[in-house]
Amino acid sequence: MALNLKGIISPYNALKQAGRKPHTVQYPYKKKEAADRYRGFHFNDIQECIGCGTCSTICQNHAIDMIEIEGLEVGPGDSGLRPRVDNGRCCWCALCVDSCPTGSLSLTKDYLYVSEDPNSFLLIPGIDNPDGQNRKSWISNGNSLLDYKRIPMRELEGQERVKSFAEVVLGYNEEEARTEAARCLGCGICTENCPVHMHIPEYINAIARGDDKMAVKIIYDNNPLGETCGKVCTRRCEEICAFTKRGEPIAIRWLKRYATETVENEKMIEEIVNPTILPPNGHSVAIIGAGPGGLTAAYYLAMRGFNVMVYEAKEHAGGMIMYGIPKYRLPLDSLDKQIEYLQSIGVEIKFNTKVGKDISFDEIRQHHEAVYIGIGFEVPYKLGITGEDASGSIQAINFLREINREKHIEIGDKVVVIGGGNVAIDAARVSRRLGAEVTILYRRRVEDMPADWEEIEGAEDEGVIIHPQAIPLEIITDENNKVKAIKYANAEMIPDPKGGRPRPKIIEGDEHILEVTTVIGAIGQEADYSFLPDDIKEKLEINRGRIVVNEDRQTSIPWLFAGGDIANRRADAIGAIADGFNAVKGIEKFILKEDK
Amino acid sequence: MIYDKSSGKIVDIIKNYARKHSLWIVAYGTGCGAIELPPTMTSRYDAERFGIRGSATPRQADVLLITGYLAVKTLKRVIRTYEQMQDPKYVIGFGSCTINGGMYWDSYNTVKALDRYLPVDVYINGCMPRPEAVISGFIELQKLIEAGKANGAKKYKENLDWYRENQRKVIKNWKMPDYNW
Amino acid sequence: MNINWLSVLGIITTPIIAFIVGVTYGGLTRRITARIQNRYGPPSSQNLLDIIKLYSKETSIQHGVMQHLGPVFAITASITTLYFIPVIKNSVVFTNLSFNGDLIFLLYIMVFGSLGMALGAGQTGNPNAAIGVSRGLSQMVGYEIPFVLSLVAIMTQFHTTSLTDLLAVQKHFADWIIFQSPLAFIAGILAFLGMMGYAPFDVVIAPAEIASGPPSEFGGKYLALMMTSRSIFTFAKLVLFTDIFLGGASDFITLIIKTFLLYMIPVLTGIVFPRFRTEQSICFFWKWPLVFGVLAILVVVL
Amino acid sequence: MREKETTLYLGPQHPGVTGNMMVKLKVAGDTVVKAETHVGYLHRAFEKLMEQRTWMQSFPIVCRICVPEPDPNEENLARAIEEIEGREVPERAKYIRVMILELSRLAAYMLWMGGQAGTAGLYTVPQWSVGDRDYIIDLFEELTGGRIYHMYIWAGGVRRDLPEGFADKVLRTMDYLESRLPEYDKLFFENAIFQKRAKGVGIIDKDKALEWGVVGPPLRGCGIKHDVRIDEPYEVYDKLDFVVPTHEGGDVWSRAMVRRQEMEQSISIIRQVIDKMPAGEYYNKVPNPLNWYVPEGDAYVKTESARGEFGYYAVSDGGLKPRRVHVRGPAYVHGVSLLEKILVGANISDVAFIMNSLGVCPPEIER
Amino acid sequence: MKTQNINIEKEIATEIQNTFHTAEVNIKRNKRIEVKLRNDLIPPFLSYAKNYLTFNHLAHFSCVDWIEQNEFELVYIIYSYEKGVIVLAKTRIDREKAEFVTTRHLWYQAETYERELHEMFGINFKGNDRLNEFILEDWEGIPPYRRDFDTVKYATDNFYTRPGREDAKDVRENVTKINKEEIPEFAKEYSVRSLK
Repeated sequence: MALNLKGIISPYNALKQAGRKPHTVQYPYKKKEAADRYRGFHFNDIQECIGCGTCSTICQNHAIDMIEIEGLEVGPGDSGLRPRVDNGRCCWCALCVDSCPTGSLSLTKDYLYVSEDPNSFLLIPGIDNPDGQNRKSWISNGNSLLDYKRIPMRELEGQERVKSFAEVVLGYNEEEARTEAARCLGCGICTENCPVHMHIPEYINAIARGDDKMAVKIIYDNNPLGETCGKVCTRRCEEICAFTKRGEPIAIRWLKRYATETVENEKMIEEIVNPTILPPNGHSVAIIGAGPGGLTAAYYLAMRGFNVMVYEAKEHAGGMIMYGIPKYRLPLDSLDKQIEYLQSIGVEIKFNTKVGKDISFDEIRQHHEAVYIGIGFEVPYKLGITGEDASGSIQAINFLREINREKHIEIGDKVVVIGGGNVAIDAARVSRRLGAEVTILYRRRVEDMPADWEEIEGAEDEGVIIHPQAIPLEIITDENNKVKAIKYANAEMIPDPKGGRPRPKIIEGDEHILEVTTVIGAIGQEADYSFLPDDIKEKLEINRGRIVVNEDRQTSIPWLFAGGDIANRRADAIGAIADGFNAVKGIEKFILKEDK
Repeated sequence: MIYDKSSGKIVDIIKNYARKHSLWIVAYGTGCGAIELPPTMTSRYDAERFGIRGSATPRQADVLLITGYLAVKTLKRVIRTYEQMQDPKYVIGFGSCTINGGMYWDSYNTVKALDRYLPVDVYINGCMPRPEAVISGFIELQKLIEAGKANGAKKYKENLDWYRENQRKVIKNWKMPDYNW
Repeated sequence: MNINWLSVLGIITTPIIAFIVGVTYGGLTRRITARIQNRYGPPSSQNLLDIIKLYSKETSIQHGVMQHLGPVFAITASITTLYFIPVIKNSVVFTNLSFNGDLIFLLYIMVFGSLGMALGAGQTGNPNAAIGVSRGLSQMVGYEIPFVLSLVAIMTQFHTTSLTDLLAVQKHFADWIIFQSPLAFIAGILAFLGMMGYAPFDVVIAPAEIASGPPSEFGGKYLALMMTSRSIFTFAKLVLFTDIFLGGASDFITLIIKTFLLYMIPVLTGIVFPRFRTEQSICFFWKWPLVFGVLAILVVVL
Repeated sequence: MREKETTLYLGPQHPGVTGNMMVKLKVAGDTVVKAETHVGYLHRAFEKLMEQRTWMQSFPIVCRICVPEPDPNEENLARAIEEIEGREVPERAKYIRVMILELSRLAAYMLWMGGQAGTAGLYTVPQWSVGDRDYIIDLFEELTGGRIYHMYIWAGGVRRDLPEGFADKVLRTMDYLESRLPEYDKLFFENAIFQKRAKGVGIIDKDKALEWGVVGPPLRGCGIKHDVRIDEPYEVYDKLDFVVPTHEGGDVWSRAMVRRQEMEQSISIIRQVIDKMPAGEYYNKVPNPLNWYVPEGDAYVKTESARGEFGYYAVSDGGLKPRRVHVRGPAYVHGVSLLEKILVGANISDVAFIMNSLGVCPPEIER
Repeated sequence: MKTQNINIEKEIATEIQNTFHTAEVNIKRNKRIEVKLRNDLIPPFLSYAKNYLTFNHLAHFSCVDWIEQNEFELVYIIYSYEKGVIVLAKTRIDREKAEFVTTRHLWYQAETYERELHEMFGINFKGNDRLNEFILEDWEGIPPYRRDFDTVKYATDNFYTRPGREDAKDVRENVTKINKEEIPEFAKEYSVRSLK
């Protein structure tokens, strides 16, 4: 094959390139900046990071370790750990960044690290490279792998709700629950805020895997009233969910609700939970008050072989969750199911037995080796304004109790509820269901209301008018001593010079009168310790109306344990359950140690 | 044989200067890092500016670039290649996998820590390291050479037994001539 | 015996000058190549640094006596070749050992180095080296024939076998043999391409095929020796061709200019062409250069 | 006289082989009598590792299967998952995917050109083409954050939207590359010696090509017009206007010409894609990667890579992790059975040359 | 998926069904047909598909380890350039006595696939005389791609990993420790993050 001449001449064209300026990047004399998205070394905003460890989990190279950092201030919702990257493992795929729930982790434009020491490739992002803050390149804004939006809960329409006491929240269906559960990262940070430290990541993971029964079993491990909590828990866990920094937390409560609701009756609960009940150990414990705390204590004591007797003053178990929570939040059959299950494994409840009246405290003490008091706060605070005793001025707690007993209470068509807690909102929403127009008067701002946000929103949806910064001055009565109107003054918020929360101050002269038929007071309750014998009362350490207890919920009297509202400040069911649960450990320790 | 700069002999200074500016890489793409070598060696980053160039056979080379993970099967050849190289010789660990296994940390067929098997003078971080990083690695190596600190080969000779033990542990069938050159 | 001290000086300095020029040319080549390849390339002193480094390396390869002798043969051949080429025209110092009939001698001595290398490389036992050697020898056969033909044409034309005489012939610019015998020049320069070993005739060391060919097993000082030899030999060949075709040089500046320009021919060709396979390159040499060589002789004879 | 046979080991440490592999040659004189491919030097057990990782975690590792062109791997895994799950991909993402696939094809061809010329001894071409390829790499860096490993295409779409002004940059780069092509032609493709080297070397039998499993440019170099992009159009290839070049001959030269013409086609496709790219979403979010259960099923997907049909066979057992992902790289056939066949009778000088023309990429063979 | 024209697929499926009565033919989507066969029918089927149905391109040959059923599933993926359809021919073989026949006579490159499956799964292909070492070198023990081979364990046992990372903590465990939470045994499986 002969060579063609063109093919010999034309290559020499290349020599022309000698005149061109070389396009060489003259590194290191001239540097080329990495691209705006370059995936270089990690940077972690130490303050933003909550140590959830998702980066460490998602890393397929096992390159990220969670380690303790000296001198790190750890707030709530923070595991106290921070990621450390082994650059001898990392592949800079940035999966960790894209799955960081808080967005604290990012990659930077820096990529240069050369060393003769192979052990020097461990990097604590953010601490070893604080200047990375300004070199961030790969961030997960809006491109995250995670879903920051929770599956919305289906509810009855506001107008529909006020027509009856039907349950407002409809619950997740299976698909919604699986999807919502799948959002969970399983870090377990939330358990820190749960008083009873329920195994939240475990049961959510079980739901995500489609194993609802296992989820129920895990829930019942330290909470016998899971379904109640699934409906009405104050869910402090969700406040510190890893997702809260940038989005909506996992619907932990609704998932618990979903899992427990899949169980139809107490037989099935027993089947699923399949508790190991120890043989009777011959010890006996009394529990005063069948509230959530008392029932919890009773359940776990019974499982541990104790002979448990619960004394309940009313005709139904459940305490506040029975009488204080309206039925549109917690239907009766749901509660019955749970209580029947407790009874079925050996919890004995003596109804209509008020200690101090039907049976003396001393008698209880004689029959039992330890006593757990969980009587709750039953006595409402008085408003302390004139006209409070008039007919038509009632207390929310009593009002709710009577309504839950399905008794009829005449409240007329214009109701004012005073207070901003959950009880106040419950009273207001119940009143709406009875057909009244409802106004809530609250001393402070809406954002200061201790009630749950969802509750406040729910109330507003149902047409409850919330009037914040309004301080009631006087209840005006008519000649029959019946409530006619309420006089209140608007208030302004005065910042606290000590740095506490602002205080309301009445604006002089800004007074209004609102015509009402009923005034419902809901500014708090306290306990009634009158049933306790004097000698015990003397020995018992009581601080601001609450019994002082130690970690095991043991009072200053060793055989006496206490929990619930009378011992903690949380004023919710899960707090009481935690007290009951912990008291079991205390009681066990106390009695069995005595044994030895 | 390492010539300490502090010896002050003019010969040593010249030798180290020449060594520093003439680094021949044995052309052995042991892993995926080999893909960043063409850009490094060609017109865009032009490593030849530093006297870095490829060399076809280990006999002529100064630098063994371990471009990433080493499969056990390759390790055997790499050891052979390394031992054929003439003193002074240097090893550069290129990429994360040479440091602690990288993304193949759980693979049954790659060794994780290169310095157990070969004396590494410089590690370059990255997966994979950019050409700039590769050049930085060489600059670091040059600094070490000038300071007379790049003494991996000496370390290898002195601790040959230890290296052999590690090598034999992963290479099941050791059919290689012993290190005698 | 009457020792010509100036000649001794020449004998001592010529290889050194040759080495320095050769090495610098090598460095410059790399820079020029780099510019054509859109980059900056190494400093011109790079080849020198490479050689110094190679000399400073430990050499502990044992493959037998011939392996040691190979590079030594090569450098001996290079220097010897150089000695028989008058570097500067009419200069007492740099005329060296040129004698009557040295062209014939050169033809042989130039091959000597390659043969030495071949023996050395052959002993290393590396198949790549063996293949490289066989390729080198085959290709040598290829380009030697047109080279010889070209020389024969010139020798016939000017009735001399002495380089000095040839130089004497080319007194003026127009007397250069390139103009007097262009066909011989073409045959010669094509052979020269092959002799220099740049692409397309670099099949001997073809890295992608046989690692680096004959020197595969040579490292450190051996390679340094070979590179030194190569530098000197390059210079020798350049001077030889300058002397034969371009009228030689009467001072160093002319020498540098002429040799450099001549050197650029294989270098630039090497930049833009891939390599021939062995049989293709032999085929090439036995085609056009051969034709030109024969034509040159015919022109002279007729 | 029968020449003495010697054994020649080409690799694994050898500048001529493409990557870390070895070809054991039995040579008589200059002619190969028997060739045997030895691989495994790069075996990292990707398929085993994927079984240890979740579906999402598999993405960073599949792109390591083939370094010169990692995107078909990501594309394949993404499409396999999408097929098993029935997940829809937004239209914009499809266009972006095609763009990045073509860019990577172009980058791979640039690298191939360097390799092909390098094995032929023309070292100026790799200096140019690898340098020019770097401009494409720069684009990748800007788009995906990584130069070599992009981790960009994943199930449900792509990872990030195009950065601002990116389309213009791509077009400018394409203009530049197009302006360079004639220079490559003059230096390389029109080069008489290259043509002399390439023509009639490494011939694949046209009649046997299909049966032997030859794919991609080598197949089209036999004059057989098959390309996954037209046989089974994926993403938006059916909406784009391009031709699939073929060349008769089946030798190194025709394979080179096919690739050379495909480079032009790729540039044209990239321009069309940028022109037609719709606005909108680029990612159809998958569930939380820690809890991403892919339903039971299997899928075989294929993509036309620069070297030919790149297939993935993925099986899910309904769990978090793949049951099995089996990779079929074009080099699997080209590098072992085909190479062993067509090397017989070749000159040793041409071994690396032929290997390069087939696009043998060992990490694809052993993974 | 959009509604697709699957006429040609139906034709092929019917033809296969008519020839191989015991085959389980199933059109997965357009251009994909799944054929499940008894393992002794695979060679005749492949030969039939190649010679009569123009499926002359062996795109892939794979194996899936269904360890729970103690079976290997062999998947031949064959393609017809003419029809543009892929057939996935599947069969199951016993995992303990993993043996099958070679298809090298049909497709030359099947040899390579068989070599790999032999090495990685330990399947013996009768009739293939080149089942030698392919990817691995001096491998001892069970073939590595079998699911009962634990690569993490192998890697930890055989290879040295750099120390210095022992202070790593598990977030869940750390939180549990702070809270004094006791996770019951049965729940632990769910708390270990499934990826670690």
